[in-house]
Amino acid sequence: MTQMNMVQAINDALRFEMRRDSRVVVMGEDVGKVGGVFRVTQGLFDEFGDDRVIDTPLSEGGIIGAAIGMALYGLVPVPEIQFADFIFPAYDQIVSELAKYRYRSGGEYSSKLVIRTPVGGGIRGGHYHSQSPEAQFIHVSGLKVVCPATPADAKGLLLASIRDPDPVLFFEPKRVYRAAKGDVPEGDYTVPLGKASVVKEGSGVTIVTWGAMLYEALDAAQKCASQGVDVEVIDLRTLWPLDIDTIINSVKKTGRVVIVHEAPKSCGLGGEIVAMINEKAFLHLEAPPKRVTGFDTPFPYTLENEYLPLSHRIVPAVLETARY
Amino acid sequence: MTQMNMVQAINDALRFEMRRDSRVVVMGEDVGKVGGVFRVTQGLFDEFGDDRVIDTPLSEGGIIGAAIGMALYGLVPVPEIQFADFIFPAYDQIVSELAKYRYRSGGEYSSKLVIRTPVGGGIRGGHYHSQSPEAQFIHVSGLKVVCPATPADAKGLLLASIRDPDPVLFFEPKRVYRAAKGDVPEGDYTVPLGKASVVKEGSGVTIVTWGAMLYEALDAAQKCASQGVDVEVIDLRTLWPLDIDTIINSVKKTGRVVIVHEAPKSCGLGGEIVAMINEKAFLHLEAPPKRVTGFDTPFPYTLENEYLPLSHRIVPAVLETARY
Amino acid sequence: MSSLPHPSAPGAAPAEATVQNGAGGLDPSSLAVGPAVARHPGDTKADDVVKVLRDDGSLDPRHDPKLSKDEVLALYRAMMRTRVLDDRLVTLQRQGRIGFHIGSLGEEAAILGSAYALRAQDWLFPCYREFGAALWRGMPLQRYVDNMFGNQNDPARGRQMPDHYCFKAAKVTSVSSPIGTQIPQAVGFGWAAKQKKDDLVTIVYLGEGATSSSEFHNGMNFAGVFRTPTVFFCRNNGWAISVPTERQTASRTFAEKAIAYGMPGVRVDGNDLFAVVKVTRDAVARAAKGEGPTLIEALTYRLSGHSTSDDPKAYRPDGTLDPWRAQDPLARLRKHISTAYGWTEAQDKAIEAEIDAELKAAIQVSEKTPGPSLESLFTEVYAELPWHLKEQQAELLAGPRAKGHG
Amino acid sequence: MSSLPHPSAPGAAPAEATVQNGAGGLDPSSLAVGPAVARHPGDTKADDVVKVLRDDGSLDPRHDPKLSKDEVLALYRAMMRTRVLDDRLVTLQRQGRIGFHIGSLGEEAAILGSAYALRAQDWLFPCYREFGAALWRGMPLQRYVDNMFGNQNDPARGRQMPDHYCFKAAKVTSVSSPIGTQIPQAVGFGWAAKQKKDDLVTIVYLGEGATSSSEFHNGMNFAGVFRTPTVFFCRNNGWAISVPTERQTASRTFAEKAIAYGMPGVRVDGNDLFAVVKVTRDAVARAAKGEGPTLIEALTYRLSGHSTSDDPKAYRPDGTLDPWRAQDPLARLRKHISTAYGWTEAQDKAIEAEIDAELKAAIQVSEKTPGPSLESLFTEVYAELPWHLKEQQAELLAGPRAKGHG
Ligand SMILES: Cc1ncc(C[n+]2csc(CCOP(=O)(O)OP(=O)(O)O)c2C)c(N)n1
Ligand SMILES: Cc1ncc(C[n+]2csc(CCOP(=O)(O)OP(=O)(O)O)c2C)c(N)n1
Ligand SMILES: [Mg+2]
Ligand SMILES: [Mg+2]
Repeated sequence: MTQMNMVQAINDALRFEMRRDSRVVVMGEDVGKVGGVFRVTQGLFDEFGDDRVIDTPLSEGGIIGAAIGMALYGLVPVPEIQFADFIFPAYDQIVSELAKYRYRSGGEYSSKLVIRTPVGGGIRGGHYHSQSPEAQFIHVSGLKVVCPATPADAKGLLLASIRDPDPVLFFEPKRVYRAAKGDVPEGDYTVPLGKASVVKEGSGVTIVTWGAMLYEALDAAQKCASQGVDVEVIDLRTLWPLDIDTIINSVKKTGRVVIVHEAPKSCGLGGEIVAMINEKAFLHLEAPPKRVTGFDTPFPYTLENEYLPLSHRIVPAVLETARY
Repeated sequence: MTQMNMVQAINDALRFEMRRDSRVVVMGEDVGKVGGVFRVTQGLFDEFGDDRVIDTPLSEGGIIGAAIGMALYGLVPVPEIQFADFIFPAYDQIVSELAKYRYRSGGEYSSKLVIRTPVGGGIRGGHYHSQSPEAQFIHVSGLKVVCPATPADAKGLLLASIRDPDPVLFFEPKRVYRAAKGDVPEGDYTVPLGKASVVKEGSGVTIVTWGAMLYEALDAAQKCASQGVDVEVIDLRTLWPLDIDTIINSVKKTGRVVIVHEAPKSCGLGGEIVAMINEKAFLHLEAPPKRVTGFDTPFPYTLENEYLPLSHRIVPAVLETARY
Repeated sequence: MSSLPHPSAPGAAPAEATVQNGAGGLDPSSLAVGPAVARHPGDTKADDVVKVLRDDGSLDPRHDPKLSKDEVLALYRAMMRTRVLDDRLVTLQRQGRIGFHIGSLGEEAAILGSAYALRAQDWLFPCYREFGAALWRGMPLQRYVDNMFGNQNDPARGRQMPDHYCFKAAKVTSVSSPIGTQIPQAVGFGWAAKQKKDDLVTIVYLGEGATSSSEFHNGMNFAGVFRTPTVFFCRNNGWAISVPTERQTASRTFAEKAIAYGMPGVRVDGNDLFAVVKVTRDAVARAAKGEGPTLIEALTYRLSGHSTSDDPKAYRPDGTLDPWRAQDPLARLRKHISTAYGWTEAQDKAIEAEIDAELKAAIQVSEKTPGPSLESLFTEVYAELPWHLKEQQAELLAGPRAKGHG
Repeated sequence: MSSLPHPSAPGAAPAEATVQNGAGGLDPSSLAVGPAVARHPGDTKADDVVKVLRDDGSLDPRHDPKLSKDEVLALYRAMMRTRVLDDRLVTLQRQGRIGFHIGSLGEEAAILGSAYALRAQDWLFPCYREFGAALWRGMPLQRYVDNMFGNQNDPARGRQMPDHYCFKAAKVTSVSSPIGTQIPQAVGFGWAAKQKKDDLVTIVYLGEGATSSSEFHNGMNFAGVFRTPTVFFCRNNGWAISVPTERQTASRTFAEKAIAYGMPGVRVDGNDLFAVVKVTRDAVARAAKGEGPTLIEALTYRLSGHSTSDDPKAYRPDGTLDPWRAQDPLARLRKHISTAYGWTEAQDKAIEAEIDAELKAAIQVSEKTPGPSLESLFTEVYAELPWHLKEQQAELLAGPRAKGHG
């Protein structure tokens, strides 16, 4: 175990896997010499060289398109998109090609990538350095979507993602890149995809969240405890396919649920979770499932902390749900 | 009133508005001389010429990017994307630029387009000529999304969309392009955006749907009637911002709801509607809201009619909901 | 400067403008630009277009790839096979027995010549008109016809439209409808091979319409920067559905676009099997030697509609095709082999009969084969079925069938 | 052929390969390709690079745009203003008083010279380093500084990051972070004007990194096909964050990319105010005359880090900047005006003091101005607030405030 922040943990995972598996290749804008604008790939260029840590031209479509081809050849590319907000020039390659290659060829081919990209608010990035586009990928069949909240999970989930046979969108919550610190197992360490983590047990209200908002949920849980509400906090970790059992078991226990995410509310993953809970635990619901999310506006600069579903907005939602 | 199919009604709307408003410009692949691969723009090239009915190079990004610029100048472009499946190369321009231009300039600028595109299954188009990507646009704040089911609505909603100050995605259900026939008012005729239509009143179960699936819902409603279940059928018409009042009023009456859409289930608009109903009519629900949708797979070729949420899949869902 | 028939050839053309004018002579406001390349068979006579097969059926020795008689006749047969299949598949579609076909009428020399120039280890990234190339590389006809019918034997389990095949054993990747997406993929594949010091070249097919797509730019640019072993084979067949080449680009030729990516661009008479073999072979050799990518523009013509869904009469008067019909790649090759090898019409008929027989047999099997299983709707979305697809699969299996489902 | 300093100039270069080789000489396998253009001030000495301002401060008469003394001094002042503001804004960011700045250190001649060449009716589509151009065209400094602070007076209501301004009154559109998106927009705008027979030209700014984006290809291609009145002004400043030009393209120059779109491409010494004015003015005139678009490559250098978030030492040893520092566009212009107009250091100091004063005043106002209202988080997503945003707005207003909210 070593104390690491999330940047270090991801770097450690990449380095470990690149040493273990010569098929793994890192590519993207500024990932080479400078080690990425968040320094997540720092040192990899020096260790693995230009063939495996590749600075590319400024084109996300080119990065993902070429990476799909590399994957068809048999490499395991781990492209970085500098900010999740800049993934959209590659959207066609991801949704039309990457997500469908195995299916449309009847399994004769598959194209396995892990697309790493920093996600979410918290760095005063305004419209284009803050978004959380997970729902736009979950709705597209064929992709897996992961978003760790802790350094250990970041390492474990990234190694699992790289070894998973399916393409993975790996969203890294940049708000806690350096703020989230914790013990990270050394060497080989995986956290299975598709398994949520019950970070705090409780009996009154379930909070379902992920990524940077986990810390806000935990803070809110503490504040609610002092008001007599015992909150259970679930960190999804894998956003798709999600761990429905953990959610449903919790809801069956608490009958009350609040879902917290940064992305805009409408057609976000929160709505889907509400619908699933309706389908699987309708009679257990004692209050309407509530969503505390980003608003249905572009992500703002100055009012960032009013936009984000931070603790101060989670607490009243939990209390209201508890007292419904 | 004239009897028209949907292709004719849309053509009529475009022709009417182009005569009325010289700012309106049609552009896209094959929209000119040949009148579009579905012949929706037929005759417009001859009447309005190459400056207003423009065959473009094969690039959806270029079409929408250029159209945004035209709109900033003051034209009202109505670009066609040949199939909704091919909108993704333009996704970045739509979500990063079109959707945010007014907001990010504090209203100093706005970019108003109506993007017309055929949507949905029913023509044996396989993966790439059948998709229904509305959720991928609804989740993005700043866009309006429309999908008519009848020729009259197609005309009325298209004219309203062109005159609306906001950018609109106008999805045309190609399955009923020629099959849907009906009386269409001549001359100027608008149907307001944001208003659903209660196509059939009923007291037992509410079906919420839109586009080509309206006809399947109506067929299912009839079949359910013979089993003693009185179904109300709501055609959303505008998918975003949607007419929540009409939905909630109906659910308050019936307490039971089935949502039908072609797009994959997960993170689709159906889930959002379920979540909204939970928020606004929780105590009125007498059964869990149900979704009958496309599956979470790419759209298949041969098994198209097993994939689509046709009447035969809607009926059991309605009956089950009624009897819950 | 080339002798391309530009109606109003400009004074200074862009290539000269940027590359050749010294600062002394440069005045941007005087830099007129030529019109886009016209689409006419006469274009293939331009000096910069590689041509081998002369009008009289003889071969120009300068670029002759020196194919043996066996090779020529095998390729002739493959082109015939492509054409006959094309014709019969259109008929099948008209009869409502298959849903769609997109063919290669008039483009057979471009497709077979280029596929022939590959080595066994090379990989082929098709656009959608290259079924002839896939069959040439060994895709079984039965497999292809199963795809046309979308039945349960279709390796893609009837999930894609007709003509969306793949065949890994012959190193043919999966056809996909969205224009251009295969281009950077082919680049990435070759790039990976280069990194692994694996001696292979990828060829990627695209129409001239696809040069307008974002993915053309992305693929070409990455190929140039990383000097990948890629051959970009652009079938300039004059049309992107109803849109003529002048609407795709203002560059004088499509080959010229290579300059923007620091790679050579070559124009070839795409209806001349020998010339196509020659330039493709050279490009493959260049790539294999580590000298990087090449863009080939094959000047050819789409003699049919875009697909069975298209009626070209709406935008292309039939008469305009006559000059191109006179350039029919099969007729031109037939002239050569009848002179060179005494090929007869009777031999043609025999081939046609053979192909009809194999096709008939394949159709008989395909048409009788049931559609894909309901289960298969859900498999291979992921390597393993996740819980939500298991649920949806069970729901479908337990529920009623759609009308017309067997 | 140009005398560009290519270390290993190839035998046949791509331009010749496609345009000039006759069929007789064409052998694709011999078409070697040159390396990408090196980034070195020496490049600006190449024959095909337009240059006016000589090392000794005198002007080469061949391309002299013949600016009056008033014009030159006004432009000098504007360049100084840009530089001083840049410097002070970086300091403000270091002090934590603003969140971010992205400047134009070293690129002032390219930015001011090109903006100056526009006519009043022309429209400017900025990338993000062009605040100097926007100010030149009349954007009030207060407005710009309000944007830097994201306060309630910011016309964009603090919604965007610093340096994401717009100013319709001066025909400056809205800065947006995603690279390249403004390019086809500028094309569409000019195209619309052309359709409406409105005499205006659009200029669009982009970095050389942006030439790799899909939107560059889309914009250039549409501009070529529809001969739109567009000037593509590419600031080749050597870097895209940490990625050098060799990694953006294998083409020998960025200007050369124009060939792929049938438009002229021009290279200019981007640190030479006079040359930049000259080539931009010519390109604007061409466009205005209906002769279509032009791509300008301005060779310049990013003397600062990419932005305040970047530390260039990690990829660019400071010493490598020295040759470029010697080409500092302000120093070069100062040399000219001190010779030609007896400009003195004291005058420099006076300007600097003036700018400091105006900036200080603007900051004082901006910093005191409260942040945007909570209500404004929801307005202008749509022209009118739809029900769901009304609900969300009410919810936010009724709820507790975030920590640190005033
Ligand atoms: C992204 C995308 N846009 C539009 C289409 C519809 N479409 C299919 S083929 C085609 C024309 C292609 O022309 P070209 O590239 O010249 O190839 P050709 O058909 O002539 O071989 C178009 C527009 C598509 N398949 N994909
Ligand atoms: C689509 C997209 N991808 C990545 C980025 C991150 N990014 C911001 S600026 C930049 C480099 C731009 O380089 P260049 O075009 O040369 O402009 P310069 O900064 O040198 O003026 C990058 C990669 C972005 N803003 N948008
Ligand atoms: Mg074509
Ligand atoms: Mg740059």
